[in-house]
Amino acid sequence: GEADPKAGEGAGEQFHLGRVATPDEVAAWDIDVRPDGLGLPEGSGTVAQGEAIFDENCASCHGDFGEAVGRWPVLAGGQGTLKDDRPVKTIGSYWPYLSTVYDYIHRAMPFGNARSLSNDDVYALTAYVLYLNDVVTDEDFELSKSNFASIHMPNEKNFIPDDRDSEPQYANESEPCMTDCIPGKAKITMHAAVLDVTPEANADKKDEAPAAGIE
Amino acid sequence: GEADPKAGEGAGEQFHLGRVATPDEVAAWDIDVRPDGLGLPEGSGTVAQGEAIFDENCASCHGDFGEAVGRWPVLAGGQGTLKDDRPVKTIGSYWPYLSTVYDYIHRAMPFGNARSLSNDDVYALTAYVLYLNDVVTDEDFELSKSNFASIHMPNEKNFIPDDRDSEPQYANESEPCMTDCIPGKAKITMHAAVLDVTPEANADKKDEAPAAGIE
Amino acid sequence: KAGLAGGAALAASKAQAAGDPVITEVQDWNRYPGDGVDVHPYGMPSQFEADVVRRNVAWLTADPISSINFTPLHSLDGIITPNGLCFERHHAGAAVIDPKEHRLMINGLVDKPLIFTMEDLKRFPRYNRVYFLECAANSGMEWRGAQLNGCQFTHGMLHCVMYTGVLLKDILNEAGVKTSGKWVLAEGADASAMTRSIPLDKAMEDCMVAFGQNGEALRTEQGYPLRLVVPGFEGNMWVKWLRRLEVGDEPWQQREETSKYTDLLPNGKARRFTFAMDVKSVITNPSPQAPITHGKGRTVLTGLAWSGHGTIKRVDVSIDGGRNWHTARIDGPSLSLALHRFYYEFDWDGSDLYLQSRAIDEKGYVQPTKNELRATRGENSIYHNNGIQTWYVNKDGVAENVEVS
Amino acid sequence: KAGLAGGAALAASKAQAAGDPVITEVQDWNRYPGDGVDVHPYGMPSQFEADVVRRNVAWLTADPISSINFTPLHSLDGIITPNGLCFERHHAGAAVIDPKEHRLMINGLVDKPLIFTMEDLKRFPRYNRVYFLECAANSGMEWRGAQLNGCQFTHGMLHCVMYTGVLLKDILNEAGVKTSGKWVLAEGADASAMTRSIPLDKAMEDCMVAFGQNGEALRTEQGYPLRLVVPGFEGNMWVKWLRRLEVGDEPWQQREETSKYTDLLPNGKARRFTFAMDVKSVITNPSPQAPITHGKGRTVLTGLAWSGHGTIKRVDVSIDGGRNWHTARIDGPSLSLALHRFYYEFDWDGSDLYLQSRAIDEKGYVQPTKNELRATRGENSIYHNNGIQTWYVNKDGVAENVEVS
Ligand code: HEC
Ligand code: HEC
Ligand SMILES: [Ca+2]
Ligand SMILES: [Ca+2]
Ligand SMILES: [Ca+2]
Ligand SMILES: [Ca+2]
Ligand SMILES: [Ca+2]
Ligand SMILES: [Ca+2]
Ligand SMILES: [Co+2]
Ligand SMILES: [Co+2]
Repeated sequence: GEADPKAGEGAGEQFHLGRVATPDEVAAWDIDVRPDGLGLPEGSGTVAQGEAIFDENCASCHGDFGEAVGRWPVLAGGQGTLKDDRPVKTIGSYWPYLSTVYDYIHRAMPFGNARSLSNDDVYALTAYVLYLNDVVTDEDFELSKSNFASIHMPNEKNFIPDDRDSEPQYANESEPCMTDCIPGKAKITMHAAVLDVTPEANADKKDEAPAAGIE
Repeated sequence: GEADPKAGEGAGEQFHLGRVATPDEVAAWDIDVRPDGLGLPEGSGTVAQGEAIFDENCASCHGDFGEAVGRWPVLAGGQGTLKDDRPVKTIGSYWPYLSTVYDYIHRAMPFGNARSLSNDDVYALTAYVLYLNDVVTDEDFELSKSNFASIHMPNEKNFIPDDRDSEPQYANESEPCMTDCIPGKAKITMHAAVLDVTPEANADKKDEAPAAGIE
Repeated sequence: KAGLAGGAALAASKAQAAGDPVITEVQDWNRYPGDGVDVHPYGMPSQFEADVVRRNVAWLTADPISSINFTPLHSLDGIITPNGLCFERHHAGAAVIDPKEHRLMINGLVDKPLIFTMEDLKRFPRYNRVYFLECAANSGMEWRGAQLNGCQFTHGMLHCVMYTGVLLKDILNEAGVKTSGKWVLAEGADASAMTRSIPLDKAMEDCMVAFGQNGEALRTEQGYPLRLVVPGFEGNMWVKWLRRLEVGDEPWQQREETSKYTDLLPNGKARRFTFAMDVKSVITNPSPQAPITHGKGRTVLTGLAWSGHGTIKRVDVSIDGGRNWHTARIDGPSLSLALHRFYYEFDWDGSDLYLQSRAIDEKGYVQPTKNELRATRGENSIYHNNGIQTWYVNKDGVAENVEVS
Repeated sequence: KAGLAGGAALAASKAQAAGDPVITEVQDWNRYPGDGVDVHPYGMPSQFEADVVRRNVAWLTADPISSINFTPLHSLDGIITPNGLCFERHHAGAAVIDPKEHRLMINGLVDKPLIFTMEDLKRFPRYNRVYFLECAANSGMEWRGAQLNGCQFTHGMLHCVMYTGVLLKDILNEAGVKTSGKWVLAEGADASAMTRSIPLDKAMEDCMVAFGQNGEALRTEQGYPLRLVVPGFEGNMWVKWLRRLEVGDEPWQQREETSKYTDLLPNGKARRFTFAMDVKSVITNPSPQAPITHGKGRTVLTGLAWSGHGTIKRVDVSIDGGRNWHTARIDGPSLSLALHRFYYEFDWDGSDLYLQSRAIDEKGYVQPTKNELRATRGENSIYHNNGIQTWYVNKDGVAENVEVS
């Protein structure tokens, strides 16, 4: 009785369902931007314009310099920390492509009032975030559709494909040990109870600093 | 991965769980009564005693003569109707064993206050229900543990074992017809819409008489 | 407010765009956040699914505390019934029992009578099995002809969940069944103290004592904290709020196996101990509560099939009242004694439809027509009506419960 | 009142009986009726199960509208997660969308861009499949060592339901994918407008566009009315409130595949597009939130195992911190890319336990230790932590999240 979804009745067949999307409909939703510039709208904005919009709409969470207020995300800094015990991953220190900044601000920010920014606003904010991260240093720098693809992010080269299969625990296939695998009795090396960052029922422990966050 | 429950680890094994029940515990719950009299407690009650208890505790639903008030169950009558279009199945017309009457009243009646009757009460009520069904005719008849097994219900012989397998639709195995199985176009012989006993959202149609009940 | 001004300009231009405004205009749910993760510790269905509920039929019984409500089969898909929608049948309301105060007793023809707490029971080996449960009275109203307009009412005393529990065999073995033991009486702790006699062979074969359904604890309406699972057998035997199991040498002939759940035949005889549920199916969509609303063209017909004898081997569908049959596609896991989901996709030309489905199980039993059943059983059996159901669908897509010749 | 007097006499005699009073005295639920069938059109869990809820961790995020709550794995059994307990992860709260106003668009490298209503989508052939969904950040807190005391928090970004939906392949074919198409961007309609790039091969292999879970409609928190199902791949890719699919020749490098869901290694390099979830398991009972309360003797250890590479072939359990391993009993349906339930029953002698489980999947991948993972990946990866979990159980049965040497 288990039918294979790959071999279901009608596989490859057309069902004549749905209707053709109008150009305006596609334009309304197709706002994504790719590293090669595909999807970038017309428009432009300067660092200085971006600063004004940022101070008004963004700094309350992300801080005046992208340093973040409380636990809201950090947007700048952290360069050179990726090999540290506590790396600070920001647009400047980590993000491989600028297109992601434009795309994300446009679709999701400001948090609580998404899709409220014009294309020019987003160009200006993207320019300002570059400035906060020292990728551009000139307050008069203007980001636009035409110079967008020329900006490269410092960490772009450090992304590699999925090579988990080559790690020793997966690559060196062997029957796992069943008996007397480790000598001696088990010794506890670390207790969760010592850190005890476990949320208790009805307790708000926002102050306790966790040893690692979930992003 | 699919483990067979019949062949699970520990099948037939003892697990040393639970504890032995005390005699009083078993007595408290083991109130069932079988046709052969197993489980009948000491005690007795007469038709006349039963009538008094019935009028007080039962008649409000089942009627003074077991004829039922409204849609509550009928407890008497219906003899000779089992082959009718609308058979009336009661203790007198249908039930094969008297033990069931004792057992059920004791465990479940009066509805809303179960387990409130003494053993003598239940003997008396059982005697009275027999009387309402003309199985006994003497108001002074006393039902007790000792004469219980001597009472036989009129319809006992009409119960037969499950023989569905011998019905033609199951016994005459053959590949079901797939094409041109019935001549002509389908003709509707009966509409639910004509009877329309379907409950409507938020409509209370208690008054509509259904063509058949679910017991 | 540079940002917000820009937004207003954008919205204005979108309003003039050619297309569906739910696409060309930014919607509230695309702009403003919804509820956070601390708002619904136990989630409920969307407000837009408020019509997906169990329904009862007030005139069926004297009082809703000894009554039935029905699973909305026409609103569901797949083979799993959500816990909140499993039909209810109880004889003295749904008992509320603190699991700490619940006990299971084993007595009768055993080496030693035993008492288990819920914690004791959870120490036996546990198993997880998907089984359908059908009330023997499901479709009982239809013996005399088409009556209730909707598969929720004609077939909704049916559900299918994954049970978690222990084997009845394991706990009976713990007490030690004497060789004279042939039957097991199961008793509930509710105010109806429901009792049924189960053949010992069945008890030792595949019955479970379950405390879980679909991953979580049993629901109150399904016998929390403990119910008997009697796979493939009529729902009434699956005693809820299970508190006692007695081993005996004879069946008990209790009210639910004499007055009820016996099948009256036209000659005045009545079958008893008709435990297994017969091979059966029903088209859930289209159906009276779920008409075709999209007009002609591609149409998905779907339904459920099940049998108390194992898996479903095949389901055939007819759209012309049984003249011609098409083998449906059975989809999803095909598990023994569980619901099976079938689909039949076709291009509707807009003409009248007389929809029927016919299930065939692994033992080769073929679902009969209602008239085949009536020919041997008459119209007074109440229980075990597994006849083929017909829905008539007119040119507007409106569906109705009918019988056809 | 002959009847009631008799009852009082009975109750008095029972009170003096030798035994547990919950047995020897008639309890209220055995005497008085409970709620009728018209009281709960959509049922909820018993009041005695009030602690079986999703829980969030306030300090994890700045605000619960972009946060996580966790499935109470320690309170569940079997392989199905009840809909109300499936963990939530959303980035702008749970969007509430009227299905009549929801649309799915297909654009990009297709022959014709298309718009579907929900009703259109339900006319494609439907399928029902059970799949686990795990957030790639599940167990992410544990990279630096034992931190959260309970499998709800260490492993609870995990659920497994039966989806009902249509094949992504079927709707992409309807639009006609151009030969240059290699990736699909999936986009949500919520206020985070979540986007992820899915390889076209995966999209055509087994992805679904689902509108049902466990028989009923998708829940709001899971993307009602429509979500993407990407079997075996990290949960973030299963875009909720799905409104758009764009076919392209390159991945989009969106925020959730660059800033997030990339795995930072000790050399400063970061892996991207680490889609498949690795072979993994966890003991759910005993565990810190579910200690052993029955003392020595027969003990049921149970847990879950899963792999993004197919079925689970075997689970081994150690009670001595990995010195010796015992093959556990896998129970229930073993479905590809679904949770598997395992049990290990043993007689506890009351001494310290160091509990571990180790899953092996059908491709032969063996679940690694946390230290094996740290040796190659360091402690900054956040995602894809499938290391073996250790629970220490002391003589009183109290359990704790630990690491052992
Ligand atoms: C009310 C708080 C708030 C405001 C105001 C706000 N943000 Fe954010 N921002 C967030 C949160 C929360 C996230 C992370 C969301 C998530 O991951 O679910 C975020 C994420 C970001 C990110 C991605 C960070 C990363 O490392 O992935 C960028 C870039 C960003 N915001 C830019 C902006 C800009 C530009 C504005 C103003 C136009 C803005 N934000 C206004 C709360 C805010
Ligand atoms: C408040 C209404 C009510 C009262 C009072 C009541 N009953 Fe009942 N009785 C019922 C209902 C309802 C049923 C059916 C219960 C079910 O099937 O779930 C029933 C069933 C029965 C049956 C089985 C009928 C059958 O055909 O299966 C017997 C016998 C019976 N009652 C006897 C009694 C006796 C004796 C008393 C008094 C001591 C009593 N009843 C008081 C409502 C009542
Ligand atoms: Ca695009
Ligand atoms: Ca500033
Ligand atoms: Ca007995
Ligand atoms: Ca009288
Ligand atoms: Ca909170
Ligand atoms: Ca009512
Ligand atoms: Co039967
Ligand atoms: Co990943």
